[in-house]
Amino acid sequence: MDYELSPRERAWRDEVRGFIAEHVDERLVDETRLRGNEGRGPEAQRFLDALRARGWDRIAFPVESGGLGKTAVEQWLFIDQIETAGAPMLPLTFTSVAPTILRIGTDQQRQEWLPRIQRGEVDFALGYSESEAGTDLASLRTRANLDGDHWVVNGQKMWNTMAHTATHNWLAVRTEPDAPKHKGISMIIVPMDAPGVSVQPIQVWPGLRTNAVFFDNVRVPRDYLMGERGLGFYYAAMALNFERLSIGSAGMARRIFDALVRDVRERVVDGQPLRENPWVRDRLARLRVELDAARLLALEVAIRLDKGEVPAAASSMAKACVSELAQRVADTGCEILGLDGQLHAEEPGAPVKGRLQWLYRLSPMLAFGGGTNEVQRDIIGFMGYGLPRK
Amino acid sequence: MDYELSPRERAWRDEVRGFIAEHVDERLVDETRLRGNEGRGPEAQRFLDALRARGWDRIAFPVESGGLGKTAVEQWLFIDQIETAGAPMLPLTFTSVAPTILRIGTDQQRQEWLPRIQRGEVDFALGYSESEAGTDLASLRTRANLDGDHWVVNGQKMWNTMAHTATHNWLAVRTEPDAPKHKGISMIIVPMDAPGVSVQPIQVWPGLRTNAVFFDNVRVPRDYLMGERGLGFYYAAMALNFERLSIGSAGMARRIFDALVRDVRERVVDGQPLRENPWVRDRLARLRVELDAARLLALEVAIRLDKGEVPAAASSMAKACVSELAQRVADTGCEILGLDGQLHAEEPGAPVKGRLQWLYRLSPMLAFGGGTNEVQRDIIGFMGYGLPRK
Amino acid sequence: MRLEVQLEPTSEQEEMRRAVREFCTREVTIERLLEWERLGSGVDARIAQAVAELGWIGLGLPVAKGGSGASLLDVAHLVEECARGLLPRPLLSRLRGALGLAWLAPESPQLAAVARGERSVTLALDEPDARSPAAWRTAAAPDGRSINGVKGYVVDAAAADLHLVGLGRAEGLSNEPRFALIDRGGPGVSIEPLLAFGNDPQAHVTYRDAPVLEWLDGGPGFADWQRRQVALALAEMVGGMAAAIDATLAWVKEREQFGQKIAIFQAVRHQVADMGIRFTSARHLAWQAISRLQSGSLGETDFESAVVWVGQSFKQICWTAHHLHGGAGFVVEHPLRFHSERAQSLCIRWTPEAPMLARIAATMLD
Amino acid sequence: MRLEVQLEPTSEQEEMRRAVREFCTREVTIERLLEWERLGSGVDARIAQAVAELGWIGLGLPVAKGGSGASLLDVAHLVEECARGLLPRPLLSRLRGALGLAWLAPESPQLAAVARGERSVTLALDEPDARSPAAWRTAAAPDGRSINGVKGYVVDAAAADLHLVGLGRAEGLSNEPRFALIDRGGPGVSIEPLLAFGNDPQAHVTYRDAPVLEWLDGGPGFADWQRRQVALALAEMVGGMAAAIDATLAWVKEREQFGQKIAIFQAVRHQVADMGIRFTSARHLAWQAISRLQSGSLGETDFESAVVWVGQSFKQICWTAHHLHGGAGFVVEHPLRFHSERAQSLCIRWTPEAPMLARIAATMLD
Repeated sequence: MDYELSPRERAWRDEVRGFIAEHVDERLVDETRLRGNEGRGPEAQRFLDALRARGWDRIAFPVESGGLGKTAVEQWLFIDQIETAGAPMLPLTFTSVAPTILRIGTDQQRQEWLPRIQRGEVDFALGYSESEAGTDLASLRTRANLDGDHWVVNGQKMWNTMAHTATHNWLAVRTEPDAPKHKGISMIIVPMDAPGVSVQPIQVWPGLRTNAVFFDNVRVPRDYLMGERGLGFYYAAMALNFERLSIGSAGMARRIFDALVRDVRERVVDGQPLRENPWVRDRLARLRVELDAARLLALEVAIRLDKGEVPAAASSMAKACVSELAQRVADTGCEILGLDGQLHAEEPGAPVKGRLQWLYRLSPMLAFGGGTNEVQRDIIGFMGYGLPRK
Repeated sequence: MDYELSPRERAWRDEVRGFIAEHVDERLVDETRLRGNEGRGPEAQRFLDALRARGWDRIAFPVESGGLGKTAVEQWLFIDQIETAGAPMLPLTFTSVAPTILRIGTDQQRQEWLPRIQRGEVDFALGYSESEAGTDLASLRTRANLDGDHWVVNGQKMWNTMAHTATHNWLAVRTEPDAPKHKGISMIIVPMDAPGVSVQPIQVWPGLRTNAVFFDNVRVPRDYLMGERGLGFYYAAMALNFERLSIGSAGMARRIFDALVRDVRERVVDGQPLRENPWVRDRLARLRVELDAARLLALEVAIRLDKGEVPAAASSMAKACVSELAQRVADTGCEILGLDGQLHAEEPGAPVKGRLQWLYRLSPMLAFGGGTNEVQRDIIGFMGYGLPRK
Repeated sequence: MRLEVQLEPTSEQEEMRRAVREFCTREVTIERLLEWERLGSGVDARIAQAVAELGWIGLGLPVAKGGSGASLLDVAHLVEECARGLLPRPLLSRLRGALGLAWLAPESPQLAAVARGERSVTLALDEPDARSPAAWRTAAAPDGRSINGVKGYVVDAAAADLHLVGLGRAEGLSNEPRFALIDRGGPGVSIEPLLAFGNDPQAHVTYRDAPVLEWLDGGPGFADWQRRQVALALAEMVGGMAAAIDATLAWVKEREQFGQKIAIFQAVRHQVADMGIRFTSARHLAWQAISRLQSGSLGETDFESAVVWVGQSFKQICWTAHHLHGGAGFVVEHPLRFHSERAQSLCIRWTPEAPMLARIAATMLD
Repeated sequence: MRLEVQLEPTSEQEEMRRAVREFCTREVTIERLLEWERLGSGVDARIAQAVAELGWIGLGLPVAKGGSGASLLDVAHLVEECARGLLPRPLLSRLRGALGLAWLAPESPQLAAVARGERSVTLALDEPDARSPAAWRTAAAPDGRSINGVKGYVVDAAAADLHLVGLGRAEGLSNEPRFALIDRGGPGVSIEPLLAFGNDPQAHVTYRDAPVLEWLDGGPGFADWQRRQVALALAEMVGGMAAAIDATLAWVKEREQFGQKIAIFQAVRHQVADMGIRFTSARHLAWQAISRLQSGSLGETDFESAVVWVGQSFKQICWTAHHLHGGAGFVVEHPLRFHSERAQSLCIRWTPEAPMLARIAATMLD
């Protein structure tokens, strides 16, 4: 693999591959694709149970906390293999929330939440964005006021994906209204079945569901506020750091591209094999070059994480690059498949299982979501190259 | 031609074509190419004389001022034909300075300067830029102070192209040091042979010469200041308006592209006709599409001028589009010609007369010169789409 | 005429445009678009009726048949504005079908009913695995009165009364494609609806000894017929681009992030500028191609360049529009995604770049 | 090893890099570059001597011949840094020539003198109208001791003592190219210098019964030999990109327009970011290809993707660098334009994208 893996890394990759060969089949891949954000189906639950049986849900945990102590490169190998196989990713509950609780929670909080997460009793949605606070997280308005031993939460979250299937919400709320914008935010856990929580579905273009979630005088115990008051903005950044490995991964684009290539190999149009068409050959070759390039940006993120860096510029590069590349894959792919490429996943015989037109609809979100690519490029300039802010 | 020319326009275009067929030959084209900024050679002088004999030096002048009263579309047709033929463009003296003097000069100034321009006795360099005032013209520092009946000019101009062959400099200078930046500038004429003017050559990458010009207590008569004091910034904008037709013209890029296509038709590499190479076919076809598109942006500028608009957004679109397209033509063209494409114009047998590698070197200037493309895009946003400035 | 054809429509054209804008603003609401999407038919009977009564479907049909005898240019103005207002795609398909029939057979006895809006036509051209007319396999049956074959991705197939079916050359009296007009409700026509992207109802249609109402020759004008069909798509695409840009301008002037309108950010402004450059040049190429197609004065690559540039630009502009809208433009209730679906769907069907680039290369190099 | 090969060179490699940086800062001044350009030879004897004495030309030559026996990776580190510091191109050509000889014939009796810097080698591969080895026509004379043919665009032809000339297969004992080593100063060699772009002296060379010092077989390893030559170009290009970015960063942090550093403008910042994305990904692909080439573990498209991406990125980065520098970077005295010339010149010779894209397509589709 890339830049020659170490023997330990190679063994790990082979172990992951073996696991995938054993546990990922077409039924799982189809279920994953067709379910979208509608929660785990039986196949995904089986897969997750198998992962858990190996302790791989704690892949990002240090050994002393019962984890596998995998390096970032090893985690990236894991993500890359899962994405390439089209299996469901590990939920953010395991990869983002749990490692954050591990680091910021009190002993009591860790004892309360981590075992429940591990047993699969708790599943989080991540509630950061609001309609007026998208990329500009620090402007959020949902607030929590202390009332005796309880926090009372009021406000509204947008793009609260999985809120309708999760048991709990990992919520960024304003607890210190008088502090400067960045310093007034805390992270709090809100059970989705708490009185006053209501979920309103939002359907988005690629056929996925997300949610607006309303909090109307929702009371949660005082120690559901995680870590310290007013540090929520930094905790969210920490959680983001755990996500960096997957944000910039080209795995999904590559999987769809590879499937497209396989389709083109067999496709005949107007009596001619499509693979002989010079335009098709050129466009696919160029995309392959870009995919090869993008992949290594993700690897750099992993390597920098292993060095103890916060690879802000590197992960911004990977994110901006991969999201825009996904759009080109979709765009060209649709044109290559022609009329057949319009077919939805549900239509039998849809080439590449309808993935190209789906990616065409999904790809804008990859670029504006998770911090718009404008913000990513600002970060590259500021953090990567030390450009002045004013 | 484009969107069906009117009979009058068609007749004019045919007249221009006839003139070109008669007066433009390979010697003139070669001289034009090889001279660069080194002033008119004998062929160019002959060509200019022929243009003058028809009164075409006053193509942009209204009929009542002895001009041809051509519409902007007709002027654009003229420019397009000249550029496509590879003949020398009309000097800015005729197309930018003279029309400006006509509009802003006093009767006396017009009587003094316009006939001399027409007789070819006066040839201007345009002195706007300074090292610290490039795109940001309003920051210029060269100053002129009134001393009795004379202005005393001190300072330095950069990128003062043609200063070493011109008889006079059309200079933007600060005359009102206490006025706001934009309002303190005037336009003044400085004879190049006035004591205190010195010219220092600057060689730039594409093998062209430009100049730094120094003014050390240069005295010029009081009425060499053209129009009103303090309005120079607006006069420069007016002069620019006269240049809009040529700034966004895709004629040169198209001429080089067409020559490249002719070369490719004949070229054989490794025993195979190059025109059969699918990569070459695809790249040339795409460039042709873009050239076709860019051409119409220039036509829009002309049409808007004829409607009496100041087509700032349209000409910014044409300029940004054409300059970046020229770079792609050069880049792809060099790669298509391969090793042969490296040959300089002076080398016999240089394909496309060495124009591709020259355009590769020239094209950055097209994008940063004449107002950087960033400024052009700002103008499109502000003036074309009414985006807020703050 | 020149550029004014585009920058300054005639007063009749402007009048027509205004009527379309008003109609679409009033009748084509987002709620209805969602409802029509749910229906699967993409349109309901009431709006279809209303559009037919306005005479839009018959605009380009011969006066003798009750149409308005309008030019391709007039129709393009209509289509651009309809697309801008997101008029349901089946209606644009019917307009396209009516013109397709009229261009082949201005004397067709069916046209009067089509002009009155009583009957509608759709085009059945592409076949599974065969996009080029030379590869079509649908053909006349041995009896010479019916046809056999399968057509793919036929838009509005289940609702259109008449199918204008392209036949393969193989069976051919002529070397140009021949067409058969088929009654959708007649025997031997079976329609298999498809779940497809693009917000227009599509189906595979099998014709099994389906009786032919009329035979029509493509004749030597067939290439021109094809170009005119593509020209309608160009007008649609220009309308869609204009709408995507309008929506984006309104949004970036309104939306705030980090304490200011996002239009203040230079990166946003420059993306708007790039949308503008592409839109302006694409619109010019489209209108140049349409007006020259009408006047029979197409230059070397006028048509092909327009097809490539318009087709790619529409997709690109939609993508930037989505990007600048962020989540707000991504919900199914936002009109933008209808334009984006049309961008890709129109491109796939009418403006794939590969064959045009090949033709441009051949023009220059062969 | 992995990415550290690039992010963290070994201490020897770092040492070497530091030495190169210091040397270039001291010796390769802009005044000298301009002077060497005027000379036409691209370099003078003093600097050539100095570089030879530092052992850089012989770095990758066998120890038995007096070289350092360094790996391709070590040499790539050297080359990257040399390119970054604008070391004259003829010297890089001599390094390339020395390695080209050593990779073909590690036992060649000429290598010792080459390692000592007493003799220099250049590659004579391309012919007018023939870039693929299969199309080369230069061939052994009937006497079997000399060659006949014309080679085009030979770099440093007039100064290099030895020409390593690629021969056509036509005459072939073998199916892989064969090479002849020719004494530049010997009979039958005539050199016609060319006015060419790229700041490296080039010439057409005619060999007329030119006596052969050594015959060398390309053998089955010839494809690998070619890839290694390209790998050296990749390292050069990465060095040039790094220099162009460094210069641009320094400039945008310094230059003021409209009352502020231009780095403050978001459009400038984003262009820097895009340069960074391309540079980072190109550098990774280059180093991945080089290290896997060395270890013999090249994956499916590792090499081809690196060639395409690096070649195109260098040109793109230079263009953006020029754009952001404006006039200041456009004068002949600015180092940037040397990098930009190398970008195009290297791309034309070593990394044209067309054949690589064709190979990638074949790998995926055939």
